[in-house]
Amino acid sequence: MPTRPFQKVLIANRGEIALRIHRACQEMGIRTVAVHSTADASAMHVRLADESVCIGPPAARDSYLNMAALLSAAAITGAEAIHPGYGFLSENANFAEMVEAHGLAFIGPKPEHIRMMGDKISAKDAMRKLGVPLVPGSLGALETLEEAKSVAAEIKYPIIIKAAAGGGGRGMKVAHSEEELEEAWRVARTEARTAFGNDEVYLEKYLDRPRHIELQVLADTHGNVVHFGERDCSLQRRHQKLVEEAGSPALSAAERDELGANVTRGLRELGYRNAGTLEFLWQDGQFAFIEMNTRLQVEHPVTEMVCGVDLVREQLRVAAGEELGYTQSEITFSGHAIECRITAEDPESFAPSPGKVNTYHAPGGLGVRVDSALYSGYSVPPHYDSLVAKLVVHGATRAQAIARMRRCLAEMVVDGIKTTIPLHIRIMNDPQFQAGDYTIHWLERFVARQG
Amino acid sequence: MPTRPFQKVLIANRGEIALRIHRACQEMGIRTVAVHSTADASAMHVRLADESVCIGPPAARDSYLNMAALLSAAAITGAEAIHPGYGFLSENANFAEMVEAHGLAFIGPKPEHIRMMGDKISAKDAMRKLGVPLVPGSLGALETLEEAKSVAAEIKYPIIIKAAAGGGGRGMKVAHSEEELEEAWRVARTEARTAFGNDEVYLEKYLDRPRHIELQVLADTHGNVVHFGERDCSLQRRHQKLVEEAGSPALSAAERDELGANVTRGLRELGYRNAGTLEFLWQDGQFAFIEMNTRLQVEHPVTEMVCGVDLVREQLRVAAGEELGYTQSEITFSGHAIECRITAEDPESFAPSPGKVNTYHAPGGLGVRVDSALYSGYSVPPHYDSLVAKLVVHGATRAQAIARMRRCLAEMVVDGIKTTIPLHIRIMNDPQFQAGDYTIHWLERFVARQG
Amino acid sequence: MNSGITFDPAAIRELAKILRETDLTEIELVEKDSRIRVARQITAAAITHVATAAPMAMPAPAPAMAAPPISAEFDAKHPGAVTSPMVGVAYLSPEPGAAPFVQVGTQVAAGQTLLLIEAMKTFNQIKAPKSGTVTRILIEPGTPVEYGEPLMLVE
Amino acid sequence: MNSGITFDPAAIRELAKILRETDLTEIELVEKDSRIRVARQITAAAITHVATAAPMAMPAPAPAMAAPPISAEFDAKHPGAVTSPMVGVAYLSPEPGAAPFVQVGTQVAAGQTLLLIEAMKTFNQIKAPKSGTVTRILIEPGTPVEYGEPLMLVE
Repeated sequence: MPTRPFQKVLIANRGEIALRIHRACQEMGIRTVAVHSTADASAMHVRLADESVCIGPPAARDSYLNMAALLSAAAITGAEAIHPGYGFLSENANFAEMVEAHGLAFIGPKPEHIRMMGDKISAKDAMRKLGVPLVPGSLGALETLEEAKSVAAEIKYPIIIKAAAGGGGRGMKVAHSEEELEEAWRVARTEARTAFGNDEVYLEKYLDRPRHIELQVLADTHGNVVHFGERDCSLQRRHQKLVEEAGSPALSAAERDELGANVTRGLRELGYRNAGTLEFLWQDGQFAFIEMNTRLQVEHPVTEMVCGVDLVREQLRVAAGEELGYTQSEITFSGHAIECRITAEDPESFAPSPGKVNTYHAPGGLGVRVDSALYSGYSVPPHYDSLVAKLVVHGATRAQAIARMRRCLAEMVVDGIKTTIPLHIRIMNDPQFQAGDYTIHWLERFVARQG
Repeated sequence: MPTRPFQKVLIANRGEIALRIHRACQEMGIRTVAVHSTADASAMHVRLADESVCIGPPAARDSYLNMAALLSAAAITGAEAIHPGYGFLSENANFAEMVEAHGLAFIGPKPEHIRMMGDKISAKDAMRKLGVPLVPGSLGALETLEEAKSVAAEIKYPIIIKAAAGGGGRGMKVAHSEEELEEAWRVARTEARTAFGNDEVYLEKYLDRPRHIELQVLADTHGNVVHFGERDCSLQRRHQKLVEEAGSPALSAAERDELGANVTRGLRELGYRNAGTLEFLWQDGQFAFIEMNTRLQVEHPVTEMVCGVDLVREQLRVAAGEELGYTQSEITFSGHAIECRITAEDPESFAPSPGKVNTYHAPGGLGVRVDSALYSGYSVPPHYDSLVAKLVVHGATRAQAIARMRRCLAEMVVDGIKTTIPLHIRIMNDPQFQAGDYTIHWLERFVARQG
Repeated sequence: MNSGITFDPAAIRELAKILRETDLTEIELVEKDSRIRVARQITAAAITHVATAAPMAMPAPAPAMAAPPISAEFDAKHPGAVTSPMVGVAYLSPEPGAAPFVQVGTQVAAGQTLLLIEAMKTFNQIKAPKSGTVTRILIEPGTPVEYGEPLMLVE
Repeated sequence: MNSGITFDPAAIRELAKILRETDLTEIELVEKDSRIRVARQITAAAITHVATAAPMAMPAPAPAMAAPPISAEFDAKHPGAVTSPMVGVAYLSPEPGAAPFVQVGTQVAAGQTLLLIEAMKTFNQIKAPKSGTVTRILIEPGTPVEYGEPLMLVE
């Protein structure tokens, strides 16, 4: 592991995140190598990078997912490190291993941790051992109704009884109180026996209206681990996040601090390295670990806005062997930040809308950040993800951030293609959103209601 | 004075500051009235405002300086308050009086304070009485050389001896040490006697390499006065500021706090209202008051970036009668901010370059703010100030802010007209600038050296 | 020819003409050992589109005052337009209830008062810039007008 | 003439004239072993300026790798271009010091090895896509090449 800053970094990605990484490198005096498919020859990050290499045809499997091409590009340009961004090869443990086998730094976690977290079962096992909260419930099958009552009383209602051999919703019964438990217990066991020939059941907390809350962490190679608080990413459609906030309108500082202490202790024990995000479902004050993303996330800017940190800069420093240089107590949270993901899609049908952007005009002014690789005259290629801009605002309060986002959405111009700007305007104008009163189901219903 | 927020505000200005005020209003739920000359019919703030009124032909004296037109526009649109921005009528006490006489709120200081600070002599007298530091020296004429020596020893060398009846440089002699004082004293008196028939002289601290440092203040109508620290605006060409920083690379926090306490105490005594800026020359740890600007300044964003405050929002709140709601101790300073004023001028000859902007592309990403009324296809009219964009960056340190500014200047596109972007790039790349080693004379020499 | 290539200028011109007529960008002809290729960059179609895209894509100008004036449809550059020299409120008669200064069809002499505009409590007489007939009155009495707004047509 | 190429200035002038008159941007004539190609970038009309302003005003693309390849002047769409199917380092001979696979003027059969590209410690044979004559070698041995970069012309 080098102990001096990198001189040259290869950016193994495209679009706004490639530009984001380029900007961080340039501000640190690090030269950049952009790689691109033939479809991205005129992309913003290619235009701005110090060097560029065409690595393949438009199809991602032959270009951005082509490990040999990426490593060859690093070799012929003399890059010392590779930043994978998000998506593509960012959570590919084999790629991380190959990068390190070629004597280059992989700007991300160790391959074994990428692999561990890439498997949901091993990730949950690891988190359970490290003391990170999972969905509360009985650890194994329950023998008696009395046992079920006791566990349910401990984790609080509503609970759900599930067949140990189950799947597809059969053998699953919800109980909202102890009065309902006995019936649920009997019906679930009967269904389980009928369906699976096995009446073993277990019991879990039932999350009927959870929020998606995630925690941003960062670890150096000297045993220092910190967290930068939570993001609320409950506004999702088909598991795609649309709007993210830091902090969550639902979480208290005490809850965040407790979770953070728990998680950072666990990751220190694990020997985790670089940036990562632990995703949780949250309801009624309880967190349930879902998965860990061992990379930078799309929505990292909201965290940067409230914490005043440059997470990509920190990734680069940590990957070069530097110490964090600060402790958890020095990380403070100021105001509120919101990100709207603007995609090249029809705002009602969500049909993709690639093509030429005649005019691109970003909103400006106080508390506004735009991460976008668009420019006037650029053609959004049809081959990749539809994300074209991240509009991020910061305000002293959540209400001020929403007001700022509304005025920014009104100022922004992406002419020539359809975008989700109109949908974001509707979301920002919605009283429930404004009240912070939403769960992971809210957006699907909101979109259906509007359509 | 109303005690509820304004419903509708008329923006008596144009360009980026009109847009800045519009944005603050919109984020507060205040409707905006844009006024414009015929030359500005397609200006950004006119396009974005809730209502617009054409108030006259291109010449500013018939439009933006036309008090009757502005007041008529306020009357017919039902605006409750007028924000004057900077320049134009912003420091016109008569206009402020007329606005208030028409039952509207003037978003700025009381007319008597505008008038007081508009006259440099009365401003200095007021500041002396309030205990704000002026150029140190003998308050009146000196009788003897011994008296001169005593004053010089107190205020420290170098000093300058000036004829009481003087002007035009005659009767002025500099002494860098007590050894030089006697000769300077004699020569100055002789020159004064010869030139003015009066050998009375006085003595002042000689500032041969001062910095321009100014202090941002804000006062409500309930006796609360705070300051938001200093800006270093030493980089000037022909008294036009080009680059501003917050904080100053030369000032310590203790110096800032001491000056701030002094100034806020004085303004509280004066009963000052709304935003204002006290400009000082600073050298060797001493401040000398030059003048006070009784309005928002062009460079206010650097203060907003380090203090996390929205000064225009605060102006609007204070003008509506609200209390500040915070005290000096709650105002903290985080990181460093730099603003580059980008003007439509040839970067070498400074010849104006109005005309059509074919493509405008603002830089984006973390820690970047652009205040500009430009858009692709907009024509910069030849009738007004050449300022077309304020590029403002924030970084954890001054070095990081400079690095960020460099990458932003490289990303920015204003195609079709000449701008000072290339000059700003040269400034940011200069080792002396990077070391913070400059005075108010530095930029003139830098420009001459480059040309 | 010393390069061994001979060509028929008329044929090339004919190919160019076909290229224009058909919107093709390239034609290549190969015959035995010979090949002719003509190409043209199409810029015309894109030009109009991009050239106007910028201004059109920006937000439309804010409505002029609370209610868009009924004269919005008329261009201030109409040769007979009498435009407002100031911001204010327009009145068509010298006092409430009195007869209007002019009506559609009134013959007016240059300098004759057409209407009043109140600004800053002062009533300003707006006079006919030339002799002619009032063909259209574009404002309602008591409504606000902005600078340069067409008030009447005198033709 | 130093390169042994002779040409008819009058013919070229005539082609240029045709180019101007016809709005064409390119004319290519091939006859036996000879080829003439004339091209013109359209810059004249003011409209073109606006139309192309957007892309032109943006920063130019970053240089491809450390040293711009000498083939930059050649279009990968040249009908005879053999382009690189991968990122790597190009070699013209099977091992250091050995004779090159081909030289300018070599007649090659489709499928014949033209050069090697080393990527990931593997030497990949790049073969002639069609039979013909190697008319130009566009890369220097030992230099990096990117995907799609023209390596040789086989015509």
